[in-house]
Amino acid sequence: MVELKSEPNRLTALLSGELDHHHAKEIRETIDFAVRDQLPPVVILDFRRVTFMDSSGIGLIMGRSRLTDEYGGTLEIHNPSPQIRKVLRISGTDRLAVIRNTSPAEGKEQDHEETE
Amino acid sequence: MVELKSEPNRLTALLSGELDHHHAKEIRETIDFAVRDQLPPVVILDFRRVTFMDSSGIGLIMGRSRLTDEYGGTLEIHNPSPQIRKVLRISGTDRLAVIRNTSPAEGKEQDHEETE
Amino acid sequence: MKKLNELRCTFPARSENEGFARTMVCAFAAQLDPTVEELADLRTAVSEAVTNCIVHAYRGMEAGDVTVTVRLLPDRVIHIRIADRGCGIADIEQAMQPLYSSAPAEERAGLGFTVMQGFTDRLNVTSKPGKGTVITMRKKLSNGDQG
Amino acid sequence: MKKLNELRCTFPARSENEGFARTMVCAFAAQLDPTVEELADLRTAVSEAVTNCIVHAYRGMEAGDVTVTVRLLPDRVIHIRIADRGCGIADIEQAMQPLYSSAPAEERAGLGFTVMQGFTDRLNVTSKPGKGTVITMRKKLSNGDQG
Ligand SMILES: Nc1ncnc2c1ncn2[C@@H]1O[C@H](COP(=O)(O)OP(=O)(O)O)[C@@H](O)[C@H]1O
Ligand SMILES: Nc1ncnc2c1ncn2[C@@H]1O[C@H](COP(=O)(O)OP(=O)(O)O)[C@@H](O)[C@H]1O
Repeated sequence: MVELKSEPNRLTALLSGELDHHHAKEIRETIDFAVRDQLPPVVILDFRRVTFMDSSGIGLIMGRSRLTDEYGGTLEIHNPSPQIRKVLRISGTDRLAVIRNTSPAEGKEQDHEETE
Repeated sequence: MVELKSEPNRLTALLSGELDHHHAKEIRETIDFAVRDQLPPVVILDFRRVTFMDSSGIGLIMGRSRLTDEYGGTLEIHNPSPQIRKVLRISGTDRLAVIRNTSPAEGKEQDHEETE
Repeated sequence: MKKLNELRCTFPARSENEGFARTMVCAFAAQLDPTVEELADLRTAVSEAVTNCIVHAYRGMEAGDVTVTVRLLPDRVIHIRIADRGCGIADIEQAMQPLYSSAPAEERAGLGFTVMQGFTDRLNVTSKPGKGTVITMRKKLSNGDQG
Repeated sequence: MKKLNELRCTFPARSENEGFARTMVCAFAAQLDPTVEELADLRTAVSEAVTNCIVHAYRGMEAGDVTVTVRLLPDRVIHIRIADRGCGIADIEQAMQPLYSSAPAEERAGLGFTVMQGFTDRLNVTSKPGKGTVITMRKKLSNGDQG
């Protein structure tokens, strides 16, 4: 459900599967442990392998946004699918964090910021 | 659900999707029209694209077997999946027709007969 | 003790619902992480039982409902009940005979019960003419890799 | 007139069933050949409503059931009803406010109703404190290519 990758200055959480209420808790706990341990300047939630998300995922994003705010870090959302983008848009969460597309060349950053 | 291919001496019915009671009727009608028209010496039911089959498919096979018997033709069953093989075996239909694997090189005949 | 997980579900006896019924039971049973073959077995057995409700139960009358109940019992046992309120089966022994079908003209092979028996561990058929038929099937899943 | 196709279905309010409930509704609605986006919309709206029954309805009591009814109405309209027999909602207006949640400590975003509204054409919430809550949603599908 979540793989973590630590690099200098950033922590990437590669999420996968269906991000609903049933799965959110475990993901949250895994990410928060690492974030509190490393206080990385940038925390990336990479959604490229998330096949479904509902507002439980918004809760997850809002919570991580509060967490990085605490110590002056930044939260980024990478590679949400069209379904996830729609949930972000309808709930207004697309204004909470930077959204980037870094896929399809798995992992290679294209760095074109969203202005949706 | 079914594509027909006529070659000298044989008619191949390439079935696809889920072969259940709901879909059997249309498949049956399409095949029978062509068989009665051409009376091909060999009729091949190719299952390579069939993702599911229950005993409605056995009914289809038995019916086509009777039809080819009528005019002295032969029925062959090509490329059943493991699930379909199990249905054939449990219902004893594997003795009704020649079963062959001609896949994976789509269409290229390997001609190794089953002795299961 | 934790309440067992149970799905109860009702839909009209129409052939469009055959595929849906299979998918639904498999989606629910997927919680137990069955193997690909076990899932295919369940899918096939459910298809036979539901198809019988659609093909035979309401013959000559207005189509009624099919009720499917799936219970996930302890020790990885799946219990499935498929019921209709149709015409019932007068002679169950005859009906269960391989190759017996009351509808051979529609190319029913008469092998539905044979397949249900072959793909599950236990099959029970109860029926009351004029009242309906209840099929129950049990299948124990292997322990899998995840322990 | 042909009877409409309707699925009625009941399962315990447990988080393991969230994924199943989504899959089931989509498998049934698939009969109408919805677009990928329409199917994703339904999946998301159903997920929100079912999750609410699981997260909120039976708080502080033994978990009861969730009942999901899906009707395929004429003109490609899908009607979904999701009901529980839980605590009910005292102030529906407040509950429907974006960002309002009675469980912020569990990281509920308070956006479930907002998403349901955004992903369907019509949302209705009826509730009786101590009796339970009934959510109905309607969505009309586009005509698709198959006519
Ligand atoms: N739900 C049912 N209601 C009424 N009759 C049934 C039902 N299920 C089975 N039967 C009877 O039992 C017979 C044998 O069933 P089955 O082995 O599934 O073969 P088939 O469906 O191919 O006829 C059927 O032909 C039918 O007469
Ligand atoms: N089925 C329900 N039973 C009881 N209360 C509910 C139910 N659904 C929603 N609520 C109440 O409405 C509030 C808002 O719901 P929602 O917008 O889905 O946000 P969230 O689930 O994130 O809290 C919930 O926090 C809860 O208090």
